[in-house]
Amino acid sequence: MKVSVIGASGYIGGELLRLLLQHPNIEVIAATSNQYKGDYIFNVHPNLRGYTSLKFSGHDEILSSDVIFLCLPHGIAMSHIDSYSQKAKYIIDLSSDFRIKDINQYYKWYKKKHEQPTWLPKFVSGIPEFYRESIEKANYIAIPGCMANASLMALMPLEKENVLGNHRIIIDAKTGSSGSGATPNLSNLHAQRSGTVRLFKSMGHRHEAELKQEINKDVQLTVTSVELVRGIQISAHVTFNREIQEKELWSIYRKYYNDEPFIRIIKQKKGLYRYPEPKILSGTNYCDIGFSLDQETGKHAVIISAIDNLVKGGAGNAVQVLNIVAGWDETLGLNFIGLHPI
Amino acid sequence: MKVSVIGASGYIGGELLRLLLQHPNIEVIAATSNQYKGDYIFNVHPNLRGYTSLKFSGHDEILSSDVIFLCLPHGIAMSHIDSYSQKAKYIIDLSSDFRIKDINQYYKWYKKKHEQPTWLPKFVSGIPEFYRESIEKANYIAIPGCMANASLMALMPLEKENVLGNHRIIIDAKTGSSGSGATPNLSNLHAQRSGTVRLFKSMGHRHEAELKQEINKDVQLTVTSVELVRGIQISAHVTFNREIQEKELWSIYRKYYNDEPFIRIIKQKKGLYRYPEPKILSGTNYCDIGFSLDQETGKHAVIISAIDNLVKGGAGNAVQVLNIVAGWDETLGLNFIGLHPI
Amino acid sequence: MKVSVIGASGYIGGELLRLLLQHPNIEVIAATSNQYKGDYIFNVHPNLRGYTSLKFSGHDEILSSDVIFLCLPHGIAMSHIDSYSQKAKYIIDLSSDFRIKDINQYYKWYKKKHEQPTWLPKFVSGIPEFYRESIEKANYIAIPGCMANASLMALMPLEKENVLGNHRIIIDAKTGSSGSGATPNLSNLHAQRSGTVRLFKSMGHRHEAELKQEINKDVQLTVTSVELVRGIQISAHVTFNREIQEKELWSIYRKYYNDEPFIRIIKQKKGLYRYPEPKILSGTNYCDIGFSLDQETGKHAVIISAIDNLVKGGAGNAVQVLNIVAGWDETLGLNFIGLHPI
Amino acid sequence: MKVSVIGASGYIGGELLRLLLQHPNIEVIAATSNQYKGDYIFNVHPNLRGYTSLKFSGHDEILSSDVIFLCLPHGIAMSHIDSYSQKAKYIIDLSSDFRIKDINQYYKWYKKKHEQPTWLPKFVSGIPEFYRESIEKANYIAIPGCMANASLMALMPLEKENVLGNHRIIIDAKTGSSGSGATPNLSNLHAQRSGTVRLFKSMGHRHEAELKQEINKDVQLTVTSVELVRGIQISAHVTFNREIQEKELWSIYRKYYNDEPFIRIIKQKKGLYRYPEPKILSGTNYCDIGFSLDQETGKHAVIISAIDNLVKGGAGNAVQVLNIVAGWDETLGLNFIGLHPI
Amino acid sequence: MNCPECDALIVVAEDTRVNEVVECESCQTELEVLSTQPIILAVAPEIEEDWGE
Amino acid sequence: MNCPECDALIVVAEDTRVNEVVECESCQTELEVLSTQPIILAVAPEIEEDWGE
Ligand SMILES: NC(=O)c1ccc[n+]([C@@H]2O[C@H](COP(=O)([O-])OP(=O)(O)OC[C@H]3O[C@@H](n4cnc5c(N)ncnc54)[C@H](OP(=O)(O)O)[C@@H]3O)[C@@H](O)[C@H]2O)c1
Ligand SMILES: NC(=O)c1ccc[n+]([C@@H]2O[C@H](COP(=O)([O-])OP(=O)(O)OC[C@H]3O[C@@H](n4cnc5c(N)ncnc54)[C@H](OP(=O)(O)O)[C@@H]3O)[C@@H](O)[C@H]2O)c1
Ligand SMILES: NC(=O)c1ccc[n+]([C@@H]2O[C@H](COP(=O)([O-])OP(=O)(O)OC[C@H]3O[C@@H](n4cnc5c(N)ncnc54)[C@H](OP(=O)(O)O)[C@@H]3O)[C@@H](O)[C@H]2O)c1
Ligand SMILES: NC(=O)c1ccc[n+]([C@@H]2O[C@H](COP(=O)([O-])OP(=O)(O)OC[C@H]3O[C@@H](n4cnc5c(N)ncnc54)[C@H](OP(=O)(O)O)[C@@H]3O)[C@@H](O)[C@H]2O)c1
Ligand SMILES: [Zn+2]
Ligand SMILES: [Zn+2]
Repeated sequence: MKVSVIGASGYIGGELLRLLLQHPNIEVIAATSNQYKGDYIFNVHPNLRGYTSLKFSGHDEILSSDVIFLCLPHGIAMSHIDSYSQKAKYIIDLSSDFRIKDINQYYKWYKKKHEQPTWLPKFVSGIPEFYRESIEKANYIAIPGCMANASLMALMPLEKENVLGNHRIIIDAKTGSSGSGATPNLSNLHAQRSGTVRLFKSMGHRHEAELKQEINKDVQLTVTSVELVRGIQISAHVTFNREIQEKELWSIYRKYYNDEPFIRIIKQKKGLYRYPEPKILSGTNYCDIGFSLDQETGKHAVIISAIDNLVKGGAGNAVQVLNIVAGWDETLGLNFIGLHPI
Repeated sequence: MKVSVIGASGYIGGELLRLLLQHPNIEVIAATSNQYKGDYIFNVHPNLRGYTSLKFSGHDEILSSDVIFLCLPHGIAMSHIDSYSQKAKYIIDLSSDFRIKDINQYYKWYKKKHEQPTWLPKFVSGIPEFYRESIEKANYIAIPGCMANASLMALMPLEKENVLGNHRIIIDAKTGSSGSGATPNLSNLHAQRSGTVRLFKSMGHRHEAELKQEINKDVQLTVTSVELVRGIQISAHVTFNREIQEKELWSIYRKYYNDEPFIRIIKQKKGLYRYPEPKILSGTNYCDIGFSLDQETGKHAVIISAIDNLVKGGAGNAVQVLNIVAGWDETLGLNFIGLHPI
Repeated sequence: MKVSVIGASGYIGGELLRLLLQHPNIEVIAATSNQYKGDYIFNVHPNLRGYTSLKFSGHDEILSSDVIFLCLPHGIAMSHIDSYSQKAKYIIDLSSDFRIKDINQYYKWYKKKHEQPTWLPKFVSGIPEFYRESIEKANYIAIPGCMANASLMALMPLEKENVLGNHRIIIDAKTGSSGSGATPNLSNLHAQRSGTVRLFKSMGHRHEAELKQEINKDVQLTVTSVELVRGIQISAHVTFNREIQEKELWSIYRKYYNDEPFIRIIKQKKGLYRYPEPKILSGTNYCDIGFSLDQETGKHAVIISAIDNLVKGGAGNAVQVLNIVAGWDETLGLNFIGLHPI
Repeated sequence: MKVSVIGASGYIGGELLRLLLQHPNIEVIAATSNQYKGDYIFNVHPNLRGYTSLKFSGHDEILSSDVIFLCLPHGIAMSHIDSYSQKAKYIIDLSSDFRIKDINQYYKWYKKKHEQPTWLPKFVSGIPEFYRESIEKANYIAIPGCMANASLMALMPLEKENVLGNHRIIIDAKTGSSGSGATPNLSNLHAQRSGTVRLFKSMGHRHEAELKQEINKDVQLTVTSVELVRGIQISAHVTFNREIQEKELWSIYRKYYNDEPFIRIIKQKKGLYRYPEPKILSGTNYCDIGFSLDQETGKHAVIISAIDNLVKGGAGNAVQVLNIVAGWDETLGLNFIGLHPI
Repeated sequence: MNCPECDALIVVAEDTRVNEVVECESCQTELEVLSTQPIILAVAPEIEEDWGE
Repeated sequence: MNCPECDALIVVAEDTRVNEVVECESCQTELEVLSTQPIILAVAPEIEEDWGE
C-alpha cells in the first residue's frame, strides 16, 4: 500500500514514519512539511538515517495514495478534508478534528465552530479494543487523544460492566514533553521543563471531552507534566456502585482484554514493576493496565494505565487501525518489545 | 546552642547539617554514623567541604547537648529515647516514632508494638503552622512525615473551616528519590529509578495515618515516584459540603497562611509556574500552596502543594521548630531563596 | 538454534534475552540467575512480559545448547569454561575474561592471574568490522568492552591507514548508568548518580587494555558518568603524522565502513544531530561515527562515536557475531530503527 | 548601593537578581526586559516570589544607579555603553562585548567589527583570582565567559608556573542547558535536549578566544551538551614540559588558591565525589578544581574543574567582583553551601 | 482596596486614572479602574491562553 | 485449574506433589498444592514486603 503522511515533521508524524518505514506491506510515498520542505527526512528525524532517502514535500503537494495519515495540529485537517478524500481511499486522522461527534460539544471544548459537520458521522473512532468491527469497514478513522486513550482503556471495561459509582472519577495523568509537539516555546524549553512536576490543567483538558463521549459519568482529568520525553501514566480513582472483589476486577479486565494483542494486565506481587509504567513501553504499542482495590471498603479502586503517547497514544494505534482496515495481522510492524533498563 | 545530629550520614541528617552549619546561633558538636564512623562528614556530604572538619562519631557516643536531632529509621529512636533525654533538654525527632498518638493506630500502621507509650504524650506535633503555641513550650517535638506535611498544609484550612464534603479525599502524591533515603537497593538503583512514573503505593501509605490523625475525613494517599531527586508535589482532590466560590477559597487560605513565613499561595494567571511546583523549592523551606475550583459545580477542587521533602518535609521544618522553641526569629538559617532555572 | 544465557538477570543478560526472544532462528532454552532462581524472567525484565514464560534456572544448571552466551562479571567465566565447552559448540563471552590475549597484560589490568591461558588463543575477538573472517570460523568469541568497542570503531580506520601521529590519543568517554550493571551500590543510587558529570576514571580504565591491544599508540581513556541510562559517546582527540584533508578522512571511513550494516558516518551540516549521539541509538545495534578536522592545522581532529552500551556495546554485537557464525543474514533480529524524540 | 540589571529576564539576569535581592548592601532599583515590560519579576523568575514586588521596566528606561549590570546578548552592550556610563559609576558587563582586548581577535571570533574600541582598555577582566588588584580600582569590568572561567581556573596556575608543555591542550567541556539562555529554539526544546550527549562545538568555540588571551599555548575547547540544567565540568588534558610529581601539582594549586574564598581543591581518596562535579555546586559560587597526574610518565595530567555556569560562571562572579570594587567582604551574599543530594 | 478576584490588598497609586489597568500582585488578574473617587476596580476581560500544552 | 487470586488459567505439571508451591504467572501469587487429585490450590501465606519506599 502506498501511504502519505501529512504533517510528517512533527513528533507524531515522525513516529508514524518510523513505524511505516519498517512495515512490510507499506511504502511511504510522501511526507509533508512546509518548514522543512526539500530537506531530507532524516535531517529532522535522525533515527531514520539509513532507512529512507525521501525528502519532505509541501503540505499542499498531496499525491494519490491508498492511505493518507493526517498529523496536523487541530483545526487544520477539517479545512482540507474534501481534497484529501479525493486523493486517498482511506484517511486516518490523528488530530482531534473528527473525534467529537457532537458539534456543540466540539464548540464547547475547542471554542471554534466545526467546519465540516457532515464529515463527522463518516469518521469511526479509532479504538480497536472497542470499535474493531466498525473499523474493519471504515474508510475514515479518527484516532483518539493520547490521554483519552490511556484513560478509556482503564475505564471502559468498568463502564461496560456497569459497576462504576456515581462519584466523580478523578483521573490524575502524568505526561512527558513529546506530547506537546515539536514547536519550541517557553513551556517546553529544556531548562524550564526539566525536572518539573507541573500541574498544568486541573480540569477541563480537551481530552476530557473524548472521555465524556464514551463514559457516561462525571469524569475529571487532571494533567501534570513530569520529567519524561515519552510516556503517559494515569491513575484513575473510581468508586463502584456496589462492593466488589478483586477477583471480579480481574475477570472484568480479562473479559475485555484477554485476546487483545496490545493490552497487558499488570498487577504483580513481585519485582519493581508491579503496576503499569510508561518508560518500559517507549516505542511499543502496549497499553498496560493494572488496578488496586481498596480491600477495606470494596468500593474504591485505583486503575492505572500507561502508554507511549506517540505509539499507542497516536502513531502505533494508527498503524494498528490500518492493519485492521487492510485485513492484515493486527500486529504487523508493531512488534517491538520495549527496552529495559531505560 | 550546642546540637547533636543522630543518624547524620543519611539524607535527612545531611540536610540538617547543611542548615545547622550556617545557622548563626548553633554549633554542631556531634554527628553520628556507624557506617562512616571516623570519616570526615564531607566525605559523605560533599557539599559540606569547607564548612566543617567534624568527623562522624558512632551512634552510641552521644554527647551532652542542648538539642538532639534524631534522623534515624523508624523504630529505633523509641528504643533509646530515655538515654537521649538524659543528654539533652530538647529532642527533635524526624522519624515517625512519636508522631502517632494512638498506640493502636501505631500498631496498625507500623505492624509493631510501640515500645514507649508513656513518651507519646510528651511529644508535640512539629507543625508550626498549626501547633506553634504548643511548640513554644515543648521539649520534645515529632516532625511530621514529608507527604503528610505537604498534604496537611493543603487540607488543614479546609478542615478547620468545615467546608470539606464527606467524599473520600484523593491525594495523588508525586515524589523524588531522596525520600527513600541513602541506602542502595534495587528500587533506587539509577537505571531502574530513572525516568519512572511508578505508582508504588495505591493506598495505605504510612503517612496516611498522620493525615487521618488531623483530618477527620476519609483520606486516601496514592504515591507515585517520578524522576526527581528532591521534591514532593501533591494534588488533593477534594469535595465541599456546599457550593463555594473561588474568593472564599482565597480568603480561607489567606486566613491561615497570610502571616506564615514559609507558606506562599501560588495561583497565578501568568507565566509558567502557576501552581506549586517542587523544583524551584529545592533547598528552601517553603510549602507553596495553590488551588483550582471547579467553577461549574462549585463543589470540587484540586488543592496543590509542593515542598522539598528534605527541607520543609524534614530538616528545614525541624530547624524552624527549633527557632520557635529557642525563641529566635523563626526564619533564622532558612532564608535561601531557591534556584531558577534548575 | 537452542541457546542458553548464563547471567541472565543482569543488564547485558536481559538485553540479550530481548534480542534473542524476537530472533527468528533462535530458541532460548535456559536463562540463569542464582538470585532470582525460580522466578519468571519478566519479574526481573518487565519488558519481556508476554514474550516468555521461562523461569530463571541456577547458574550451574547448564543445559546442552547450540550456543552459550556468558554474561557474568569478569573472572567467573574462566573458572567454568571447560564445563561450558562440554555443553555447547559455540561460546560467546560478553565478559572480559578472554579479551586480553597476553596473560601479563591480563595480570596488569585485572590484578589477577589468568586461570585458563590455554583457552586464550581459542577465542576470537568479536569485532565483526575487523575480524569477520575469523569469526565466521570461530567457536569461541570474546565480545569487546563497550567503551573499547566505541573507541576502536573510531580509531581503527586511522590506525590501519597509518595516519595517526605519535601524540597521546585522548579519548574522553561519557557513559550511562547501565554500564555498571544491576547490582545496587552507593555509586549508582539514583539520588547520587542522577545529574552527575562525574569523572570516575581519569586514566587506566580496563577498556584501555583492549584499545592498546589493537592500536599501537599511546592511548588514554578518560571516563565520565553522565545522566543517561543507556549510551556511550566518546570524543577521541587524535593527531595525524601529516597534514590531512577532510575529504581524505571521509574516504578512510568510507573505505572501512561503507558496507558495514551497523556503522553510519554522521557528519551533517543540517539539523540538530550533526555528530553521533547515543540517545537516538537506544535499543539499536548502530555505532555512529563522525569526525571534525582542525582545518587550520590539518593535523588535529576529534573523532566522535556513539553506541548503546547494551546493544552494539554488548548484547547486540553478540547477536551480530552469532549471525555471522551461523551463516545467517548479519542483521537478523537487529533491525530496530531507534526512537526519536527520546 | 543602588543597582540596575539590564537584561533581567534572562537566565543570567535572573540569577543576578536572586543574589542581589538577598545581598545586605544592595538595593535593586530596576530590572529590564522588553518582552516582559510591566510584568512582575516573579512571573518570569518564580523563585523570587515573596522577595520583590518590582516589575520589569523597558531596556531603555535606565535609572541613575551606582552600578549597572549588563546581562544582554553579545553585541548589544557596546552600542549603548556611552549612555550606560552616564547613568552609573560602575558597569559590570556579563556579555562578551568587552572581554577580548584585541579588536582583530574580536573580529575573528565574533565576525563583527567592534563598535567601541576605545572602551576596551577601560575594562578590566573580572577574574578575582588573577586580577583582584586591578578590579579593586576599576569602574568597568568584563566578566569572563562561563567555560573560559572554568578552564582558566584549571590552567592558570600551570601557565604561571611555566610547567605546561607545547602540545595542544584539549579541554573537553560538558555543559548544561541554561548556558544557552532563555530563548526557546529547536536545540533547547526539552524533547530534543533531554538526555543528550551532543558534541556541538568540536573546536573554535568563542570562549576559546578568552582562553588564548590568557594562556599562551595551543588550546582547544570541545564542548558537549549533557543532561543538566545548571553546571559545567571540564576535563583539561595537559602535558608538562618536564616530569612532574603529584606533590608539586598540589603545591602549585595551593599557592594560587589557598586563600581564595571560592576555589576548593578536590582530589579525594574516599567517597563518591573525588573530583569536581557540578551538581553539588548548583547555586554556589565555587569553582572546584582537581587533578590527576599520569604517574607512569609524569608528563600528562587531567585537570578537572566544575562550576555553576550561572553563578561562578556569571552572576556570582559578578557579585564577587562588585564586593571587591565596593571594598566589602568578598563573600557577601555568596555564602550558599550547595545541596546534596540533588 | 481589595482585589475583586482574590481579595488581596491592592495599593492603587494616587495618580491612577480611570480606565487604567492595574494588576493584582497576588493573582495577576488585570483590573480596570472604573472610578478613582472612590476607587472601583473590575476584572478586565481576558483571553484565556493555552499554556503548557 | 484457575488461580484462586486472579482466576488465571494455571497449568499444573503432572508430577506436582502435595505441599509444593506453584506460582501464578499472571499475578505471581504463590499457591500451595493442597491436593493433586483433584488439584486444589490455596494462596500460600505471604509476608508483605516493603517495596519501593
Ligand atoms: N504528540 C503527541 O503525543 C500526540 C499524540 C496523539 C495525537 N497527537 C495529535 O497529532 C497532531 C500532531 O501533533 P504533534 O505532537 O506531532 O505536533 P507537532 O510536532 O507540532 O507537528 C505538527 C505538524 O503539523 C504541521 N503543521 C503545523 N502547523 C501547520 C499548519 N498551519 N498547516 C499545516 N501543517 C501544519 C507541521 O509541519 P511544518 O514542518 O510545516 O511546521 C508538523 O509536521 C496533533 O493534532 C496532536 O493533537 C499528538
Ligand atoms: N528522606 C526524607 O525525605 C525524609 C523526610 C522526613 C523524614 N524522614 C525520616 O528521617 C529518618 C531518616 O531518613 P533518611 O532518608 O535520612 O534515611 P537514610 O538516608 O537511610 O539515613 C538513615 C540514618 O540512620 C542511621 N541508621 C540506619 N540504621 C540504623 C540503625 N539500625 N541504628 C542506628 N542508626 C541507624 C544511618 O547511619 P549509618 O551510617 O550508621 O547507617 C543514617 O545516618 C527516617 O525516619 C525518615 O522517615 C525522611
Ligand atoms: N553493562 C554493560 O554495559 C556491559 C556491556 C558489555 C559487556 N558487559 C559485561 O557483561 C558482564 C555482565 O555485565 P552486567 O552489566 O550485565 O552485570 P550485572 O547486571 O551485574 O549482571 C551480572 C550477572 O552475573 C550473575 N552473577 C553475578 N555474580 C555472579 C557470580 N559470582 N557467579 C555467577 N554469576 C554471577 C548475576 O546473576 P545473579 O542474579 O545470580 O546475581 C547476573 O545475572 C560483565 O562482564 C560486563 O563487563 C557489560
Ligand atoms: N547563560 C549563561 O550560562 C551565561 C553565563 C555567563 C555569561 N552569560 C552571558 O550573559 C548574557 C545573557 O545571557 P543569558 O543566558 O541570560 O541570555 P538570555 O536568557 O537569552 O537573556 C537575554 C536577556 O537580554 C535581553 N535581550 C535580548 N535581546 C535583546 C536585544 N536585542 N536588546 C536588548 N536586550 C535584549 C533579554 O530581554 P527581553 O526579555 O527583552 O528579551 C533578556 O533579558 C549573554 O551575553 C551571555 O553570553 C551567560
Ligand atoms: Zn488578586
Ligand atoms: Zn493469579
